[in-house]
Amino acid sequence: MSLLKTTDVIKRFGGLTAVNKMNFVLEEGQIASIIGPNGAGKTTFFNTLTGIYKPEEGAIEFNGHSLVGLRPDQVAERGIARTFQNIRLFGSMTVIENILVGMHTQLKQRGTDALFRTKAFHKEEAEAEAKARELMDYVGLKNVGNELARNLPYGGQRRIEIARALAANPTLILLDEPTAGMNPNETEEAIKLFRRIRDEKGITVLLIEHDMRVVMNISERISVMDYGEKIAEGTPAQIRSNQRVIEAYLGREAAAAQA
Amino acid sequence: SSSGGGEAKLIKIATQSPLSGGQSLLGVDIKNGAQLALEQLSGPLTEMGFTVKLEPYDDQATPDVGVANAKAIVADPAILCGVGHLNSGVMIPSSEEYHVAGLAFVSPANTNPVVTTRGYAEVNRIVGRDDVQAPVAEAYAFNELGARSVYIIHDKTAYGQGVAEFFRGAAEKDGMNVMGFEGTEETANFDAIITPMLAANPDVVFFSGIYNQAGVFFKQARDAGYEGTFMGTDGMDASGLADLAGDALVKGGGMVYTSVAGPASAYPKAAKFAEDFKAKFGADPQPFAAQGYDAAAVCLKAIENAAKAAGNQVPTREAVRDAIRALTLEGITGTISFDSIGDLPKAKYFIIKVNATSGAEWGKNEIVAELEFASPGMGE
Amino acid sequence: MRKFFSNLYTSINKEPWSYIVTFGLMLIGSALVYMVPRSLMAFLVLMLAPAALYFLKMNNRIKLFAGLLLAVVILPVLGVRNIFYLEVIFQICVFAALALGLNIVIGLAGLLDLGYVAFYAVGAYTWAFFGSKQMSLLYSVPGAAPANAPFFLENPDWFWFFIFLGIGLAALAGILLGLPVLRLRGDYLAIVTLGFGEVIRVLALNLDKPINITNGPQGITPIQRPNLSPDLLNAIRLVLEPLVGHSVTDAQFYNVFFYFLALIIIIVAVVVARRLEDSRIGRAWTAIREDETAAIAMGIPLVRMKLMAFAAGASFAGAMGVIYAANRTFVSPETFSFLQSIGVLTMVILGGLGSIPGVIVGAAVVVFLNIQVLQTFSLYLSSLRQSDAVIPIINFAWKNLSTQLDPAKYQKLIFGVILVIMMIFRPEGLIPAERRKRELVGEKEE
Amino acid sequence: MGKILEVENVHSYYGHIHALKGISLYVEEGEIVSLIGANGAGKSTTLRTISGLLHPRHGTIKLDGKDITHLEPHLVVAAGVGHVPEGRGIFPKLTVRENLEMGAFTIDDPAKNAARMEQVFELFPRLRERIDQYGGTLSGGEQQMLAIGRGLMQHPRILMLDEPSMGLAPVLVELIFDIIQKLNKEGVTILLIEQNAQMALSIAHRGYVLQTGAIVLTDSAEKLKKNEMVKKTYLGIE
Amino acid sequence: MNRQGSVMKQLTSNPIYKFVLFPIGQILAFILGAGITLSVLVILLAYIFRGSVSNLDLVERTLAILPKVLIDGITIGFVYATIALGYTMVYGVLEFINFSHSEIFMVGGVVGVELLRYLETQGSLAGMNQYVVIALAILLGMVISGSLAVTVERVAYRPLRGAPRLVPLISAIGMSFFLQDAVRLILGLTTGEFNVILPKFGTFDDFQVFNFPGLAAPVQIQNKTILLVAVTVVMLVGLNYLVNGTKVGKAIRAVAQDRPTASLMGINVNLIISITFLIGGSLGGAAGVLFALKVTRLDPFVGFFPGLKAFTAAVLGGIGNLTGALLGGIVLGLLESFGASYLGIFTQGAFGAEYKDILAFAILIAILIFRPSGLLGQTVGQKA
Ligand SMILES: Nc1ncnc2c1ncn2[C@@H]1O[C@H](COP(=O)(O)OP(=O)(O)OP(=O)(O)O)[C@@H](O)[C@H]1O
Ligand SMILES: Nc1ncnc2c1ncn2[C@@H]1O[C@H](COP(=O)(O)OP(=O)(O)OP(=O)(O)O)[C@@H](O)[C@H]1O
Ligand SMILES: [Mg+2]
Ligand SMILES: [Mg+2]
Repeated sequence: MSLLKTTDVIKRFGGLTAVNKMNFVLEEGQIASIIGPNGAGKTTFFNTLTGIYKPEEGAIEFNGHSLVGLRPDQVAERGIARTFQNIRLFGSMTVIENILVGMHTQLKQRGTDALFRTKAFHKEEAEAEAKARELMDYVGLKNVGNELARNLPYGGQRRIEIARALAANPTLILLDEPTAGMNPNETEEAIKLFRRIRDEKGITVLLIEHDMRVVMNISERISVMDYGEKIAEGTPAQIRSNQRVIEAYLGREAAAAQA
Repeated sequence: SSSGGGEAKLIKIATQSPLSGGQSLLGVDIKNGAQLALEQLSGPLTEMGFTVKLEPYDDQATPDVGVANAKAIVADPAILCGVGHLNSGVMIPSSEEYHVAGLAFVSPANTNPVVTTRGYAEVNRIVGRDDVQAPVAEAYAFNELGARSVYIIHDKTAYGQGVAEFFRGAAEKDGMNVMGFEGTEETANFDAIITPMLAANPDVVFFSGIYNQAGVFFKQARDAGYEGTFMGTDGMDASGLADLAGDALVKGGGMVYTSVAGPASAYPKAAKFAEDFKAKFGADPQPFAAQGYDAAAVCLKAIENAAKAAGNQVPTREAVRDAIRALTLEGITGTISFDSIGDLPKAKYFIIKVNATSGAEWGKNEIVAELEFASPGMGE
Repeated sequence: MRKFFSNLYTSINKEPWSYIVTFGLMLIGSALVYMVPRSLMAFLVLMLAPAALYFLKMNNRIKLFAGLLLAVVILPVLGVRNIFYLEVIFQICVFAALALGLNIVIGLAGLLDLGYVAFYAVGAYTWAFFGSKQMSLLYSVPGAAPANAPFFLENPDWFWFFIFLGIGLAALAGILLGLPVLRLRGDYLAIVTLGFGEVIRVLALNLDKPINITNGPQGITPIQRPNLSPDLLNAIRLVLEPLVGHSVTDAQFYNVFFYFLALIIIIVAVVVARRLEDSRIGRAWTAIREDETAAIAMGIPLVRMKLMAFAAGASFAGAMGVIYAANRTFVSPETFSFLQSIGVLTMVILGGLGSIPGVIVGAAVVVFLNIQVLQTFSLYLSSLRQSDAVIPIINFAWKNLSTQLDPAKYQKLIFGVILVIMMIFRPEGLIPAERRKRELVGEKEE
Repeated sequence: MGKILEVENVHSYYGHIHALKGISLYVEEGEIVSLIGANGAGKSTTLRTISGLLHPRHGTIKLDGKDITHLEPHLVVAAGVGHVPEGRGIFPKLTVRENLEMGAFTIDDPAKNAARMEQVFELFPRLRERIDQYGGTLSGGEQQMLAIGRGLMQHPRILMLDEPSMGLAPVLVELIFDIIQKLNKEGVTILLIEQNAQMALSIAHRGYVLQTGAIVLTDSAEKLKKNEMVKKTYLGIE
Repeated sequence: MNRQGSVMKQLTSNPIYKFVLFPIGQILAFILGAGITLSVLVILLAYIFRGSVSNLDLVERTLAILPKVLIDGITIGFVYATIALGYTMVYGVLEFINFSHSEIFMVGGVVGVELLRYLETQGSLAGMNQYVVIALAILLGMVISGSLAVTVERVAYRPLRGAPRLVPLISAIGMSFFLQDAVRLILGLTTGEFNVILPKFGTFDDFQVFNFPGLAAPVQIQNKTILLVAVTVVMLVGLNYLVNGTKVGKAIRAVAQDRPTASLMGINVNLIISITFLIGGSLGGAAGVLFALKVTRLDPFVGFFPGLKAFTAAVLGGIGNLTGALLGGIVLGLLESFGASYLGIFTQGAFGAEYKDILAFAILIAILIFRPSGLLGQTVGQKA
């Protein structure tokens, strides 16, 4: 059974069909990418998966259960974590607090525990903080735990977002242009990080990217969208040589550079 | 608990009323009335070597502030007597403090029965009670005007609603048809109340509240075509009413109101008061300004009596408190004395017909009936 | 200027100065108030003591001891000597509790609530109804109550139970209000809560018919107070009366009693607010405030968390409402006007949105301004007017000041100006929340 | 050819954060100058300081020799400086057309504006397809196109671009760099920030390297491309 | 399909249609819609309760006052609407509740009435054309209130740009207290009291009588109501044009959405904000004079409740949307009027006019539940 499977998903905005009959399958443990021209519907597809938008038609199955009609928090609870194209951190919370918020679904404490500061509460908080620090290390953030998230530079904020998503202990992580605004060196490190997330934590990774160095480098499978539809799918090598993809998306030079 | 002494020979009288905010119109003039009294009547005390001062407190028409002020007042040993409040809602909790401290207060405006029915020795008032004033007005409407249907409107204050309820009770007893009973906090646009009222077309519209609300209502109701008689309570006793309502007061069935204080013609002193007041403060006195004056007069006289009894020493609060109850005084609003719970034993009620169409003509109003009623005491 | 103060602060914020200053203030303040009980300055000096206690570095045990000494011994003694101070402090406590509750709703969860006193009203009217004679007056016209009606509850000690009932009912009201409207954002929520506040007030004003539940504008009185054990009181008298210097009546004891009660509520409120803030729930609230979409994508159930904030905030107000009704033995709709809600909001923001010590200080400042500083100031001016004093240089006799310029009438004006000035010069509040402070220090951390 | 823009010893702060620690740079008329640097180096802050969104605490900024250090942004714009900001700054509740019109706010020449808009649509046909859609609902890349298009509508003499290729599909990245060169040929001076330093330096005349708020290196683009440190840190070439 | 589309497009881009006909059409549609809905509702209720209550003429009584109730509702609705326009203007740009707008409105009214009183003492009031007089009063109110609003912005709000959202709110509340008492002070010093009473002049109090076939009694509308409606509609049309059809309007909208970027477009943000306050304030001033004409008495505290209602109306209509503000006002006015007039009749006096606010707020909540951003507000969701 595949981890995620969508059948004929349609999402419209007024007259515009942003996602059109998307059939998409993701196997557990894969690293896969979605690429496509600007405005192809990639982000909208993510939003439909995570419950921010309700699809007009179609089915979404995750782990064998339907996600259609669930609220975003319920989707998150079922094990899908995400980052956003335009970074959305809790700017005036510290880095650690951001990650702790990511752990929301993982913590067992209830209001009464918090009020009476039970042993279990203290234990859980201590563990959570330790885990948060671990995650900071994991994504390569050092000594910024008490810094306000908004005061970090762009690259650092991207890392917090990933750490926050990981904190939810997800089965699947959705990354929307995670390396945008990073320089080549930072991108290099990010690629390594995505690999480790899959290899060490066993989390399935699905990402949207425009940086072909990332996409071609780590994807086991690439799906290409254009005008809401999936126009191609395959391994990096297949996609690189797909004429339609070259024309609509890669451009001659880029294709040449990658070849 | 507290005794006189403190600073040598200094005596203070406190006032508490709203000096800021929307109700300050009346509150300020209570204070001004008291101030005028102090200036005109503190002579005997000054001659005895006392310095008399007024301490005006602003209760902001809110119970919290009133109570806090009350505690500040009782904590000042120089204060021997007080004048206030405007709102029964502030008076009732504040007077708990006066009661504990044995500090006498004379209310110039609170007509809510509860103010005195608690039986506190410290609480007095020089105005009538809702449960008397209203039946007087009703009797006049039923017997003299021959009204058989009435529409009652009040201002949703303890005062206005209290009078209105008693009016309704009396009207129902007489078999009058009470066609409507509405409370409203509106001060500007009365359309929504006037429309059903017009449809019912009652013989009399009884408005219990304060003139600056009622005046606007009367004008709008007349403009809309109401032809019957307007009636009101002592809250209407202000020249401003005629400024606001203009000829709406004399058109159709005209307008009458009840009052505990007659107009100038009933009390020569009142005319002089109005003159002095205007000279000093630059404006006509509002309702309850004269009562403020009289309340302060009661305080001064009682302090004087108590001080004499104490051999020209600053008297105790308890002595002043008891002196008030023993007192009889010719005030500008009538003869003042108190029964065992602090009410006027017999209050005079006037029915006054309005002939004025502007504030300047307010003196043209005439007394059409003069009645005296005993206080109903502690309860039914 | 600013530099001078920060230098001063650093130089006294170390041993032994911190101890000397704090205890010095306590000692001098107490002595001053004891000797001149009506002096505003004396009281202000005394009030600096808790501030010093809070700000200066000292051994925590000693801090606790000093705090207890101040709250349990000094203030009650001085308060009984001058009952007004106890009232000031009681009101500060009442409003601080309200401000703490509102702070949860606005400061933590970011939901602008303009009708907060509605919950206070729920608490107050709950006890007012059951703790009075209102039950037997259900069918009588307001104002015409028979004086001999019995109290509904024979034993006023039910009061203790009603504190909890008040908490419960207020929280329930919070949830009922929240359910339909929490989908709304920002100012839409503000206007609906404002409406709700008005609805509760209008109900209090009008539910005297068809059945007389609230007694309308007349308000409900008398309301019972819990019993105080006479033996206990006599025992305390033995110690207290010599300290105070005069005999202490039962009524004065009640003042002390309510002061302690309010103090306890404040302490509970602070602890609850602190603990909630420092937990999964508090973090979820902050996250919602910062970015709802991101928060919900992290698995935070928006509606449930917001309802929780409403309920938690409301419950403090409910408890305080019950205590308030018993303290005043009277409630009427005037106490629950829209302006009160605005007042509490002002305290929260003036003190520092989201900051627990901040909102307490905010409450203290506003109460102080309202019932002491401005009052005293205008009394002073009005006594000038009654005296023969003359302004020296321009040779202007106070007596001739137009009565229209009577300062007593312009407290609100002054208050308004103070609000504007405070916001301009200290927009982050008197004691900004840690979060905001950190933001300002920024790079210095770690 | 003279110095159109001169920045001298500029210090900028965000509250207490000292973001620019004495930046000095200049741009000559007709040049393409590129700023490169790691995340948080202060590149965007430099542009914000030039356009007046942020006022420096010390230092001066001159345009054509005239001091513009303390001018408000709208006056800097009026003097001919265009700024396509980081994060795009799209007006979310204005349509695509209105957003573009905002770019030409200070230019009262309807015919010329219409012609410019037509040019923008030719460059980015996608924008024409979305012409009546609200800016806030565009996809990330579409917003980026819109931001650049709006910059073009401004007719600036000097155009400052903050990471214009971010979030764009590879075809469009090529296009953007073409556009920049074409504009430059038409006489527009360009100050460019790019993470894609390789491409930036290949079209630029000169470049500056920023590190934690200070300029650590400046040279012609050619030489910078060959500089070991630049190669290692910013071009990803070991 | 396509041709039709382009015809529509042509029509909608015609300024007369866009700024005059369309909004007026919307207002008419809403007045009719809300009026008819409510009327049908009360008539139905009257029939249902006819038998169950003692007075048998319930249906007749309901019908007898219905036209008047409708007119009352629309009148007060337009009063709210005029104030709401000013709120919405300022909210649209700064996204904050300008609490002191109530006072700016009050000042406009007071100034207008003082002018009339001055003319009266000069003896020239009676001799002048009533429309010239009222136009003068409105103009003066607009000038004073507009400049006051600009000053208030300068002093109390501008220093707070960039502070958290609630800070200017508190500053506005402070300003509101200040203005109330400042006006009281000035009035007190000059006239000795603070009631401001409109002198009687012209024929504004008279009624226009309309006879409709089928109605028992003629419908009467006061002249001042007609004036109020006319001026408000003119204000709306002008404003709509200004905001949506001019360059200044576009700048206002840009500043509202993103101040730094707006400044990068060459827009003088401070100037635009001042202009917005000027417009909002002068609308408030005009509203104040019209309000004074309607109710005949003002005092320094009179702005508070209408201000609150107007803000509610603005929210109901979809805050930031001008036509919405007007519609919100009308809907609120109608609800209040129906509530106040019929609650008492239907419940036999058990619940009366005093519950009108509760009814209005209940319906406000209901509307917001179904349209969380108001009647005409659109949700332009930021993308995730
Ligand atoms: N709320 C909305 N209303 C109307 N149209 C929308 C809305 N959201 C997205 N769209 C349109 O749907 C299309 C798909 O947008 P989406 O954000 O999914 O693109 P994308 O593939 O993520 O593009 P990019 O690579 O530029 O981020 C775009 O053309 C966009 O304009
Ligand atoms: N609004 C702000 N408040 C506080 N600090 C800020 C703010 N904006 C930027 N900073 C800080 O200023 C420094 C410079 O930031 P700037 O945005 O100029 O960097 P940059 O070189 O453009 O980086 P990037 O490549 O991430 O865009 C960084 O340390 C950043 O954290
Ligand atoms: Mg996208
Ligand atoms: Mg940058």
